[in-house]
Amino acid sequence: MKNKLLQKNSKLSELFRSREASLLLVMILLCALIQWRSNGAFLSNIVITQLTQNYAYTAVLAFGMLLVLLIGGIDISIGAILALSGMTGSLLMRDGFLPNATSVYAVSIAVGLLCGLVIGLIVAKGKVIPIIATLGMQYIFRGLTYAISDTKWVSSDQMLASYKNFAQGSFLGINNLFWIVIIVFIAMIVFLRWTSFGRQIYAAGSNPEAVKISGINLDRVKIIVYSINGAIAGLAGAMYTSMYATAQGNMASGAEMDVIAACVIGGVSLNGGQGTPLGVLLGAITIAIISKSLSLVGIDAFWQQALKGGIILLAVLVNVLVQRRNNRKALEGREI
Amino acid sequence: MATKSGRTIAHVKERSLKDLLLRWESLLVLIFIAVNIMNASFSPYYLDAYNLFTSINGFLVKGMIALPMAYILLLGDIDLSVGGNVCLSATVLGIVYNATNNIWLGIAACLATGILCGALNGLILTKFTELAPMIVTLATNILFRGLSERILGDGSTGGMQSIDWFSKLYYGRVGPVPYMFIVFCVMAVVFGLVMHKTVFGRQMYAIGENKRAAAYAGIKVEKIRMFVFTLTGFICGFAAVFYCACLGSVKSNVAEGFDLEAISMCVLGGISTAGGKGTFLGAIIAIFIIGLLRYGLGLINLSGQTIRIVIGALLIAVVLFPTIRDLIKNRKAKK
Amino acid sequence: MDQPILELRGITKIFPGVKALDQVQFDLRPGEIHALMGENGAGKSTFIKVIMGVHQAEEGEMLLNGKPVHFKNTREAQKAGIAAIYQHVTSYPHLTVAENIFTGHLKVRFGIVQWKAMYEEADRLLQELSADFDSHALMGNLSVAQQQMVEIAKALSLNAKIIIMDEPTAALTKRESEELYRIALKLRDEGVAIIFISHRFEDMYALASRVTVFRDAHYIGTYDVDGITNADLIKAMVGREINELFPKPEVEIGEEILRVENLCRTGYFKDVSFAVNKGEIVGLTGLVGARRTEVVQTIFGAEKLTSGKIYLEGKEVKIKCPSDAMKLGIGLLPENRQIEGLILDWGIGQNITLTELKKYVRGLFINEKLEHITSKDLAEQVDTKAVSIFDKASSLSGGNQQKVVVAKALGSDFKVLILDEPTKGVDVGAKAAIYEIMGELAKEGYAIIMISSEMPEILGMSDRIIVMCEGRVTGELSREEATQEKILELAMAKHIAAAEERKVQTGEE
Amino acid sequence: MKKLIALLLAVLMAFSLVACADAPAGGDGDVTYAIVCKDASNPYMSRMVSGFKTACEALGVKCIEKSPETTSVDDQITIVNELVAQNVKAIAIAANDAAALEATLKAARDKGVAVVTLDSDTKGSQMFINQAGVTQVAQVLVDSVYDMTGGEGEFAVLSASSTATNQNSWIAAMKTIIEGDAKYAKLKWVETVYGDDESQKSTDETQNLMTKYPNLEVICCPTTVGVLACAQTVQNTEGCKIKVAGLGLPSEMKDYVGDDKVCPYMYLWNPIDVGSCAAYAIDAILDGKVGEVGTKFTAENETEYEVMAGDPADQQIIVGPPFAFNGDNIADWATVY
Repeated sequence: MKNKLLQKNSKLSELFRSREASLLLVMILLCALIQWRSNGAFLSNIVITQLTQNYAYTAVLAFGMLLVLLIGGIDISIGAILALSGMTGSLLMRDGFLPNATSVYAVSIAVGLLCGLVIGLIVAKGKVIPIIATLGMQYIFRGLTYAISDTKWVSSDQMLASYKNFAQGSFLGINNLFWIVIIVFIAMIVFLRWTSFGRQIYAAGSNPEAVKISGINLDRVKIIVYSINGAIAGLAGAMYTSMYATAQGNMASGAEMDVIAACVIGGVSLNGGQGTPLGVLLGAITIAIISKSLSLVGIDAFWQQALKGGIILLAVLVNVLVQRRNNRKALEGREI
Repeated sequence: MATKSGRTIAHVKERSLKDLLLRWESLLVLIFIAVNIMNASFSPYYLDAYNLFTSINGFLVKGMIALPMAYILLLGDIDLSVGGNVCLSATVLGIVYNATNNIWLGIAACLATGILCGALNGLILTKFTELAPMIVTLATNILFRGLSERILGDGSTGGMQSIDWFSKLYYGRVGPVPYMFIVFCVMAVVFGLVMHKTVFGRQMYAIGENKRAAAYAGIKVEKIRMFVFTLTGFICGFAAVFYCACLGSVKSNVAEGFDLEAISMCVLGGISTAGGKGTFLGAIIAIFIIGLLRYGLGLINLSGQTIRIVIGALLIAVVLFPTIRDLIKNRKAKK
Repeated sequence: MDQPILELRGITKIFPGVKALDQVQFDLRPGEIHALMGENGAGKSTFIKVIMGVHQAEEGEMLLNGKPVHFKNTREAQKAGIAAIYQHVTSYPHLTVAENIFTGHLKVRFGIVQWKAMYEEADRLLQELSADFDSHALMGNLSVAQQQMVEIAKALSLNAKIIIMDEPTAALTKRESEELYRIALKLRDEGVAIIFISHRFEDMYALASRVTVFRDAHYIGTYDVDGITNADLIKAMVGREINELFPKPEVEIGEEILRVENLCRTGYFKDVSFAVNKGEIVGLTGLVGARRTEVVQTIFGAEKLTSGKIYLEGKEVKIKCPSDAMKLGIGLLPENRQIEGLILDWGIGQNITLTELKKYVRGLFINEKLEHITSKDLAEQVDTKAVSIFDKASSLSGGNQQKVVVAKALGSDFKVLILDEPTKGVDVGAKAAIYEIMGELAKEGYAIIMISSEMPEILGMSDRIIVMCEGRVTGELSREEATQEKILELAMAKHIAAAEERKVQTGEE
Repeated sequence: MKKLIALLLAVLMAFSLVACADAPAGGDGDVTYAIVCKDASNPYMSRMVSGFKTACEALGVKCIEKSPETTSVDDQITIVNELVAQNVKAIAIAANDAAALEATLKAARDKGVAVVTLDSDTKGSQMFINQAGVTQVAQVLVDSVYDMTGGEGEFAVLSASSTATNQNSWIAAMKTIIEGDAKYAKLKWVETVYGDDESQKSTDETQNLMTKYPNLEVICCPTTVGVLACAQTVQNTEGCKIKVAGLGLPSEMKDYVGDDKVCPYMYLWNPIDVGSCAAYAIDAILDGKVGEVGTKFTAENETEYEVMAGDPADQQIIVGPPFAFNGDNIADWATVY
């Protein structure tokens, strides 16, 4: 009985102690600092619009990565999948096979899905450790991107106007690309919280051994998760090419590292089972703010990279220290 | 002591040819031979010793880094910061040399930088054991490279090649054999012996398999991890010296992608990123498979992107090998 | 006689290189509790997994209500009304209790998970089981006993007609076990048939009407519990007779070796003091949550000490990590063998030599020949049931794994040996062997601390008994004065005090 | 097991056969010239290669094209070594570093391989096929900034990465020109930023320049990749009056160049000519037609080039002044390169 009361009371304080809350706090402090250093230029309508538009694809990728990390996997090939799917869509558009923007998006998503499926099969059926499987596939996907494009670009004038305009357009004052982020975000919440498959993903990451004997088909979960992640990377590929109105073989190389950093900052555990879409959204926004604002606040161009690395490191360390403090508090509160 | 059942336990391993053939290393040897046959038959230039050694020299800097990377992976850790470390160490070598005009000071500073960078990784990871090495070294990689960019700005540093002996570190040869190849071989033997024949090596295996059990067996897990990360840093600095001898000029984008390359070599060699598995011989063969395959495919002028696809496919095919092998074993067992 | 609700005939299951089950049979009548017994490695767990569809049998048939069935996976078995509670609790620590109960069969309407309905249903089930926690709690925060209760609630939520419990009492204290008996009997009275797997005879006597015995993957027989003697049953299980269960030799107790004073670890325990002498076996006992394991882990240096002093042979020592402790001569045989004691993927030889590798170094390198011979000797010394020292530790049964852990400790020069639940999950035959070894070690002059939850073991083996309750030492009993009742009273000291306090309070109101 | 091994070998063999089928046989007595680019995915470079290839065909020699994946100098060293091993007669290389290739190129020359550089020069090269003199490029860039600002105002430079040799030397030359002439005293160079030739980073940097400097009038991008991202960003920002100057490929920039567009005019030289000229220069070197400074050779379309002293290459030739693209001619040139 005592136990129950304790839990009810601590709901609110738990909310404050959650990783999301501490991250939000860090974000607000960061914004305030930047706002001050940039003489008030940062929190303007324009900069926020730019931020949401320019980092929309990173955020979308982070949601896909969330799923993969939840089941205890990792995917370092998403940058390559993005490039391959974005390039395929753009090439087909250039050659006139695709009549409208929707079909380009559809093709990119389909290609991404296929890439993800291959990875899922290798990981689930081939029993290959995810980081190795995606390391190998990354070479293949990136190589294919160059091969199908013959190392050429698809340039702005070869793209459909409707495709390019979509990325620049807005609805209800919010940029279309950010609408995609919002939609994926909500879809993720519903999917992970309210569908039984979503719960299976958490279960699979929380205790993969138990899953095997609880009637959940672990292989199926893995294959579907990697496929969804691939499809999301494909979506991001279309977002990227329509946003920048160009498709280049080397696009988004290294994006996976930013995305993983965003997830980890957002409280996703690399061991699986822990992490929420809200945390990931906040993590992605934090990374976007760091990348965007360093030059905005007038930091020397040559300092930026070092600072970015330092800030990511700091964010991760602070998170651990907060977590440790919470644990210690909890222990000290224990009656012996 | 206890009531004996008189049971005796065998202590000599039965060695069967079949087991030997089914080992990962055997597969690698086969691939290695196949790669060489293929290269030699498709390009008449492949077997020219001088050129062959030139090409080997080309991947040995990465190969050197793959040696401690094998240790890191064996421990169940990962280090994505080796590229940044080599870049920063090489930068420091150039800067110190140009400031003092003393190459020895430069080399000392370069090694010190490598050690410091590795120690930083080790310190963070052993003090904050709940952090994943992947994310920490990812951040330090950006940090190291960033520092190099800060130091060099839009310029570069160099001039070391004007010292004849320094340049020879990379370019010098005994007959057709480069000095660096000999250095690499010595390092490989030492690293291999330590990994397989010493207490330290066995302890690394134990940590990679099961950190808790290792600690309960009295192994100083965090001390060893700290040492291996620092060692990796030192080898990065050491490799950076040769790298400087090769390039003679350092910019802040050198050594990019060395991390994944070194990891690929180890993984192909059978050293799993999950820790505790694999042999050093495998890693060494894998270094040469990747390097020579690249060279052979380069000689027949395949484009870089095709080579990339071939290497990715090879990696996937080889890591699928155990699954396929078990599948066949099980089918036979059932019969 | 009733027609069996579940019947299995001629089941054979082969794993690569091993026959895990060889032509075994079993039948279960409606509304009965049927005990399944056998040594570790007899094939009980595999048998359960075959019933549940986790493994597919190579041969044999299974009849449910007289009709042949074949489950391809667990879900099909669950749909047919069979639920299993596995030996190692198979929960999801990051998820809530309710979700753990409903994993695999979440309440879903129009594709949407019905959280409210699930929490309500879960709370109802937990109330039925008189659980003291609610369904919103995180599984990871529960005790083992509470988690077990969640597993039972899960079986109930499936409306199972047949429930299989695999060693449910292994991790429970006596009181908790009794609570489990109550639930099991209640379920039986409601018409559920239960297959109950356990090592403990008391479980069998308290619950079962019939018992089936497996040995070495074979079916030995099925007996009425009332119609078979203890000795016959043991004989059936191990294939030989075991005369003396507690061969405690009389050892002259020598000078003090280890003494701890006022050990504290924030949030875990406080003011723990005791001493152990040469040749003495000190029993450390208490209920789950008494934090006995945490105390010895701290002494061993595996966890950080907040305050307190440790003396070894009269001198104060600082222990920061396990290797410090081992250098000083303190050895720990951890409770969780599979995770802390052994490297399962290694051969038993390498496991045995791991702690003292330096001994085998000649020149710069390990002399493998020497290592192999020594490890073989040590493994034989404790009579490990293995073919070769290259057998993987994971291929051994629990008891033999424990023997390997003991052999590992024998290879080092320890003065103090701490054995944490040395016979947990160990079958009867191996248990006797381990007691025998313990006795021998005491004779050789080791100071031994033995943690155990099993009353007979504590009473039978210890020279002195220290009882803990919720992080504090509540009493110390000599071998002579110790009885089951006294120990239990001390082990529950704080609970009793709390209950009295409550009484006083209500009285005042 | 045997089957498995056989299968693996067969797959490997098949792989190599396919590989072999694609590859041009490198030599067997034939004369082969090779061209090495900065990286695989740069359209400017591929135009240069096509010029080189056409010229090789006209000269009747075989041609190998090789590029590293990224602008890394390591990979270029590997590639040069591979080429030397195949006994190519000559290598034309767009160097990723001004010094790091020296030893490798020297070794190649010791083996009798003719080495020229194009696009980006490096130590160790015999001759640099200079697309346009550094000062010349810097001058037209400064002048277009001067013109677009109307003689006074703020401007910024968006470069590729801080390690891009060409860009760095042009920027340095621009500085010298502006500081050295009172005419440009009213131009205010507010900042140099690096877009790393990535779309996202270039876009960010462009946007940040707009935010930080509300009075900014011109952004000058001496990189064909950066200028594209910059122009696109400026065009997509409503009400932005900033003009974009720089070096760009007409085919990629078609949408943005014109009197009423974000980029009134921009400059570039013909990369096809640069590539072609490199092949003719090699031919002349191997024939011994050129040697001393002051000697001349003819390339495509009877164009005559005079050898000058080079730095850091031994010698250099300059292909031509930068060419201006504007609204009138952009559509025509877009089909060419």
